[in-house]
Amino acid sequence: MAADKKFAGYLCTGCGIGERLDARQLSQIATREGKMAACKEHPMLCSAEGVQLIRDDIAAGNATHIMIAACSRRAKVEAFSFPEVAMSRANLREGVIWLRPEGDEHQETTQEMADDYVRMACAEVRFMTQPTGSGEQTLNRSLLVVGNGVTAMTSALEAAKAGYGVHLVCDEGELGGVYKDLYKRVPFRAAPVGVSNARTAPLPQPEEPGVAEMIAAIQANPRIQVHLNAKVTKTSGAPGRFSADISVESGSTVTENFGAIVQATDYKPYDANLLPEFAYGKSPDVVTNFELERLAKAANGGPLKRPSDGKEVKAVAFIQCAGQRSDKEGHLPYCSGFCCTESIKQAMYFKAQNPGCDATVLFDDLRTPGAAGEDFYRAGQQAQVTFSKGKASAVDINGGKLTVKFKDLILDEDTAMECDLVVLATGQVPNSGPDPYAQLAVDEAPTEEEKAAARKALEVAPPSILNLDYRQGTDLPHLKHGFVDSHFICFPYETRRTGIYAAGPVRRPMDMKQAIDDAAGATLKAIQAAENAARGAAAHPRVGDLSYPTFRKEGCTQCKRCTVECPFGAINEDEQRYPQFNESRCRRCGTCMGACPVRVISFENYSIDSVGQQIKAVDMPDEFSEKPRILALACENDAYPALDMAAQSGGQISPFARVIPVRCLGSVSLSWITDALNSGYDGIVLMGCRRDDDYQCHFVRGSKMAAERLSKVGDTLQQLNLEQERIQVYEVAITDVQRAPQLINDMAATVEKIGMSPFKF
Amino acid sequence: MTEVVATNETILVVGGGISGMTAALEAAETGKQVVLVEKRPYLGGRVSQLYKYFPKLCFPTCGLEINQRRAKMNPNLRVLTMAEVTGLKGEKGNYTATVKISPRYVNGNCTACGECEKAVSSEFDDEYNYGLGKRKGAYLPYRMAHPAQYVLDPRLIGTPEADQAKAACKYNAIDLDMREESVDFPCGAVIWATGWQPYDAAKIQPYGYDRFPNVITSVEFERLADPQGPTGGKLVRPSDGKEAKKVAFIQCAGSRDRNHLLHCSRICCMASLKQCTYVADAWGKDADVSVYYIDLRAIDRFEDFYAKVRGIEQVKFIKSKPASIVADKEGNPVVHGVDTEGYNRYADSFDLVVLAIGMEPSVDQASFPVDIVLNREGFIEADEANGGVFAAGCASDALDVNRAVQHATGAALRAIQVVHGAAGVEG
Amino acid sequence: MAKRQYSFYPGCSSQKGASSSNYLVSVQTMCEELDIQLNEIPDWNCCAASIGYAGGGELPRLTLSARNIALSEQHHAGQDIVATCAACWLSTREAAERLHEDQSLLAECNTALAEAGLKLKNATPIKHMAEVLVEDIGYETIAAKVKKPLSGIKIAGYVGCQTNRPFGIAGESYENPRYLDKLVEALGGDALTGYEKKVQCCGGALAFSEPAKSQEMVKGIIEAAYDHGADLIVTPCPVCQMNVEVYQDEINATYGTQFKMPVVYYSNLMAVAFGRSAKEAALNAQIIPAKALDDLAAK
Amino acid sequence: MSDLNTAMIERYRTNFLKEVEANVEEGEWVKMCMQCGVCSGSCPLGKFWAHPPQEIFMMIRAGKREEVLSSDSMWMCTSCYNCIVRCPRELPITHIMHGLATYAKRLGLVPQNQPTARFAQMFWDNLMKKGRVNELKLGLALYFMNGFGEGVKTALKKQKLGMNMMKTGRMNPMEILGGHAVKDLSGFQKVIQKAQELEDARIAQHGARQGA
Repeated sequence: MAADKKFAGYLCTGCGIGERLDARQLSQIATREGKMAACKEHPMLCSAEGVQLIRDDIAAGNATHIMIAACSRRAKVEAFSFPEVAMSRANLREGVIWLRPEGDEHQETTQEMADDYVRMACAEVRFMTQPTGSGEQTLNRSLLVVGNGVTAMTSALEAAKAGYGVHLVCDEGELGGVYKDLYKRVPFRAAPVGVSNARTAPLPQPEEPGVAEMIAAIQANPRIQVHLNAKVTKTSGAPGRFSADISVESGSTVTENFGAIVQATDYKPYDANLLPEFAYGKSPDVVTNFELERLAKAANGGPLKRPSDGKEVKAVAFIQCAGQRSDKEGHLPYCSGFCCTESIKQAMYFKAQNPGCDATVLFDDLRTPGAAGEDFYRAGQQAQVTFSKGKASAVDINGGKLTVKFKDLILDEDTAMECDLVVLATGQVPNSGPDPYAQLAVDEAPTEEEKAAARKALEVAPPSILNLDYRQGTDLPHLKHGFVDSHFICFPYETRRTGIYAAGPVRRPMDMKQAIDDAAGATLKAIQAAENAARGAAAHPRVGDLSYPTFRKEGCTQCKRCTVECPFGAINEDEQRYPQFNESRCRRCGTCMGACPVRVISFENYSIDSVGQQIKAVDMPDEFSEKPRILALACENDAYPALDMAAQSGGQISPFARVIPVRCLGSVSLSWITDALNSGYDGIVLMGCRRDDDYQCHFVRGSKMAAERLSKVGDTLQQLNLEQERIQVYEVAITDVQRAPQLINDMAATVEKIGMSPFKF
Repeated sequence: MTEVVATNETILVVGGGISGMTAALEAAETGKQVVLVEKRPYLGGRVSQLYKYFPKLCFPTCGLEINQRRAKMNPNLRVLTMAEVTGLKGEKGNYTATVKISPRYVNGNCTACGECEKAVSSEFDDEYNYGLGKRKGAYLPYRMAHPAQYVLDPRLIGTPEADQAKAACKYNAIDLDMREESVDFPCGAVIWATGWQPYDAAKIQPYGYDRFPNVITSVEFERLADPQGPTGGKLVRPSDGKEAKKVAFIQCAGSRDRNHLLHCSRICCMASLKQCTYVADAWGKDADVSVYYIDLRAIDRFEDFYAKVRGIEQVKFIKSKPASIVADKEGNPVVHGVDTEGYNRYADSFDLVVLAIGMEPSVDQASFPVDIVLNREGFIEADEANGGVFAAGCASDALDVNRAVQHATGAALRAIQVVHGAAGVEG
Repeated sequence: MAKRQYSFYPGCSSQKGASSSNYLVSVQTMCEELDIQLNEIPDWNCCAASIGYAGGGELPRLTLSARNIALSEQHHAGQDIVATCAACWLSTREAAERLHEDQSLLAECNTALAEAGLKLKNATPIKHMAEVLVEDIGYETIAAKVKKPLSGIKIAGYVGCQTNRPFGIAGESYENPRYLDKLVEALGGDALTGYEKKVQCCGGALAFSEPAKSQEMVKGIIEAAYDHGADLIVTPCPVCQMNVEVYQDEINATYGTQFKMPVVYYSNLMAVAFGRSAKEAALNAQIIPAKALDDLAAK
Repeated sequence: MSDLNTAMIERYRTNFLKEVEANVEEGEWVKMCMQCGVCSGSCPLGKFWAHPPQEIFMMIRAGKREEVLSSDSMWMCTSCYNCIVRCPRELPITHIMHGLATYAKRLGLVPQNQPTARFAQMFWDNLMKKGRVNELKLGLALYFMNGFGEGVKTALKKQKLGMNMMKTGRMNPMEILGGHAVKDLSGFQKVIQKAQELEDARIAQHGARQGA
């Protein structure tokens, strides 16, 4: 198709474009300068009729590359959808007439602005090819699920139910994981319809854990193959073509291929030995919530006995947040989210068996959210569990008894209670592998103590779980506290290793019910990744994008910038240290392209040229014209929509600005900057997303990488002896509707102050 | 007449809020045919009315932009707005849905150029701003609304203004003859994502929401804080426009209360912590914030955010469910109660009181068009008896956005399992 | 139209020569106008109000009310019990509900009643007169009977506690009940709907044992009425009426105030509005005369 | 200290909560308190309570038996029912307060000269005599509650009030001689007597109330 390119331009004169701008001139520019074979005008191009006009040209083979000059690329997307051809769009409505005031005094510059956008769109499309996928794609309807517990088992069962095959890798001798010893589980439901709101209403009680049933279902399922006492010793490939070595203790290893991977390795119980103040380890009658389940299981409905002397427990105290919600050395800073309901349940074990037994829960905030949660709190109260808002400070051993010292926060006094058994509600420690960026964290730590902390994390790094054969490390990157969670509130399954999804408590602390829901979600994403890989389509956020990065080998200097900077660790290196892009691992952000100092990396529809030529296409008035040119490179996810919305709400922008949307600031090549400066632009504004710990960059590190690269652009300016102010890099949010245009206008003001660039040729 | 192309392998998603959008998009991006039915004229639901998300304090419109792009680009997804499911017959793998579509009086020709809005004059309460502001009778519900297509308020129909609007449109986008219509189409599985609504604050009589203008709800406060909101983001109080520097947040307003909602609405604690930062950011040292709570439920990693807000010296936390609110002569709400940590009585006067209002399911138990297993709070429980109908997000429980999306993604899988069955992919 | 019949529980304080005997007089006048026939429960006893608990304890206290209900069921089968005193109504209705939800208590209670050959079925609705007016008669009917509208008379509706909580009048809120305001409006009066002390406690029986504490609260109740420019306060409860009216001298002495705020019953208002004489309206029993009503009655 | 008190201490040892659940009117609902404090904030005489209702519940849980039972807090209850209607967990707080007061009285732990306790007793005795309350005698008894001298003072102070009441026919001096009464007085007294016995028996022997 690229063989004989047919360029066609289309100009919409609706929405005031025709009234505000000289349409004939725009068409002429498209054909004469923009090299469009023709430029057809239509009073309402997005109408059925207008769209048909374009369709006919495509059908007739007269258009393989089309330039649409109309509204923003964010508008009328459904109407202007021609997947079979390459398309660029000149933003004349939001980008020009809505951002510029009417009136003769503005007419000339506004028209020039529109002229340039048409030139730029023509240039862009000339250097685009409609992508068709890499041809590397394969469909593999099989998932690798790693983990022992309820989360992993749920994932396996849900995948099988959807028609997928599963290899379930469990590193223990039996399935069940952390919930193996569960006696009962916290009820999944609230009271049903019809139950009154009276204090006497019957409420859900602790229920059968259902773990055994799950294991049976797994064993009975022909689609699921379980590997016990097994580890994943090597994972290579990409979505659609993952290959994993599964090795069992006995030493044998099998290699299997997968479409995608779910890591559901749950959590490790917190090590209570770190809580000497509560006499754990000193008295056998101080146990963790995990150990209590075993006692309950052993008692099996009979009296719960003290480990020390086997006497029936007559008084038990639960210490909530044991080693949690605390910044003490060795404690967990977070709340594990499941301990409140677990303790209520366990207190009810004692009450169910002997109502005379005193069961007291010492809590700070009792956290039982939702409908089921609050009903279960009530159920515990109905069972006459005592809830005291108090902070336990110590557990003393005196003879056969234990004394819990605590501050009663309600009665505001230091006090103590005697009991036979103390249960420590300890938390969840994510069972994740080593953070691939642990070393990076050390290097990037701003302060000394943060450096020290990072170094410590590096030292105590856990063993690998996935053993990824990736350039950027063996496991999923951590977000915080060792959890391999997504950073995005709206996208909990946004993963930094394409095709590999974390599920359950390894992602964030959660109870069993949420882990089961989470397993289903992660499994869907894994299935989706496999299906998309089969089509060669990108995963979130550039869903369905068929383009992929390629490079000119002869030009490559094997500098490895691309393999280092890829935010998703998608790029490996072959034996000669050339990049291997692993298309289906790629998220199409273009950070590699931006990173490449020799400009050899490009996408079919997004390349050094597709942007570079737009920059060059702009008509550059001479130094004395008093018409500076300001280049704005704006992130298409946030800054560009902000400018569109500014246009919608009557914002104004300097007529000298030329805005180009980029996939991510990380894709910005320094060559664009130098070219722009050399061709006489007077100022350059770069607008990317927030890049700190609360980063908003949808490609994780893209914006950060760009900022680092651009920090060196000062040298370039010096070489050209241009003022540093001529280039500004900003973090811009989608809500910066007033600010975004202002930043551009500020640059215009700066240029007015420091004068035009001498580089106008 | 609206045509809907569908088969028994189609997935019907009811509700176009964050949960419904997510379920629909995840299914469509897995290659399934999806019909998304939304009652409002636009997608995004309540999330589109939030200023910021906790705990990142990022902007919901950011994720919405991406989801809207996903929706625009995906050929597997069909969106019906101003539409409601009124009937659902059949069984798992083989349903027939009946959908009522209310007239928008604006067709797909609309370019959102805004001429009709300029042509009309009368104004109505702005639903998008919970009635805190006004909008025209021809309107784009909000700036980022998708579909980017205007709406004509039915109250305009039959008035000269309707004709003025029609006359102002160059693109034949305004069709005053549109009528309510009802369409039937098949589907194999249904994802019920009808979300939540704020509990009626007027029912919490001791707090006088119905009597004191300076007692407002947390959802209203979001609109006040939003620069796109009715006050341009200025934190001023309704009665007299006075700057709201001394602000009280009252937790469990309607939640955890046998007189109102029995359940814990989960989000309110975090929402108030987030809104504390709005006040602190707006007034700095002059901010004076009190949070009255029973249990501060900053669950799991949200604890980090709680710690962060506790670090703001202008914010104090009082463990107490306030007994009542009265207004003084200046219209300042005075909050009465007892601080249960040490039992100190208080009668604190504020510029503004924000009720951290509870979440209730937006579909009441009586009006489900299909038999479905509910709990006593009206949330849908996962149950075999629901056949091919699966809840997503807040239709299933009081959830924050992150959990709602998580839940909706799982719901997409369960729906896909059903249509795979219908398609014989399974086995 | 046939008269409505109720089994009537007047209560100790409304007996002749007792503190709210005027209440009974005006209620009888009111009922004549509204075609209501009150059949007094024969040989009723005291309900122990909300203060009897310490002497009696739970079961004896409940049994007091049980006896009244049993007598009513025996002599006025099928008639709803109606009380004019808030405390009487509350104790009786509360006892009925308690005995309904706790069958063992009911059994004990009947064992006790058997001593006097009584038995409690406990199936009789127990109403306050305000409920009868609002729910059985209705504002419209009442308005229709008005001969002398209370035009221009500013009236603060002081609902108090026990007709309002925990049971209250159907459709009313605990914090802002409007039934007195609606009654006043039905009678053509000027209801001070913004009166914020309408549900403030007056101290109840503690007016006797803790006078200072009680009077401090009563002061607030009267002050607020003055703030709203009230000519008088209207109440549905004998304890409220007594506590708010009769201690004004003492309050003035303690606080240096000059209170002289008339406090009347809704039945006083109605009797006057229905065109009956000051005597029939029992206005002569006001310690602080309700001049506005006296004048109207005299017209 | 009464025998019953000693017996109860013996029976429940450390667990005051159980004692309350078993012996105090509606005491079994103390367990439902979720410590929000709305009751304490809603009480009109709250500022006079040494321990507002929720604190009393917490003290019960903490086993502060003496402090609770000999406290005069629950005697401050005016029975306004604000706490009951606002309680999110449906605790019958007013009744529990009455119950605690009654129980404290049974055990002989009421603070000396607690005015409401004494007035409540007078009221009860008064109504027991005739089956109906005799306001005049009750009033006089009240005045003379703290001895004759005090009584005369109070009586004089209240003279105007009394005169007012008499003038308006709302107090009748003749009540001093007899006054209103139920006809079947003996039947009435037998019934209440019986109820008293049943309750005393119940508490004295097994303690546990049904439903507790």
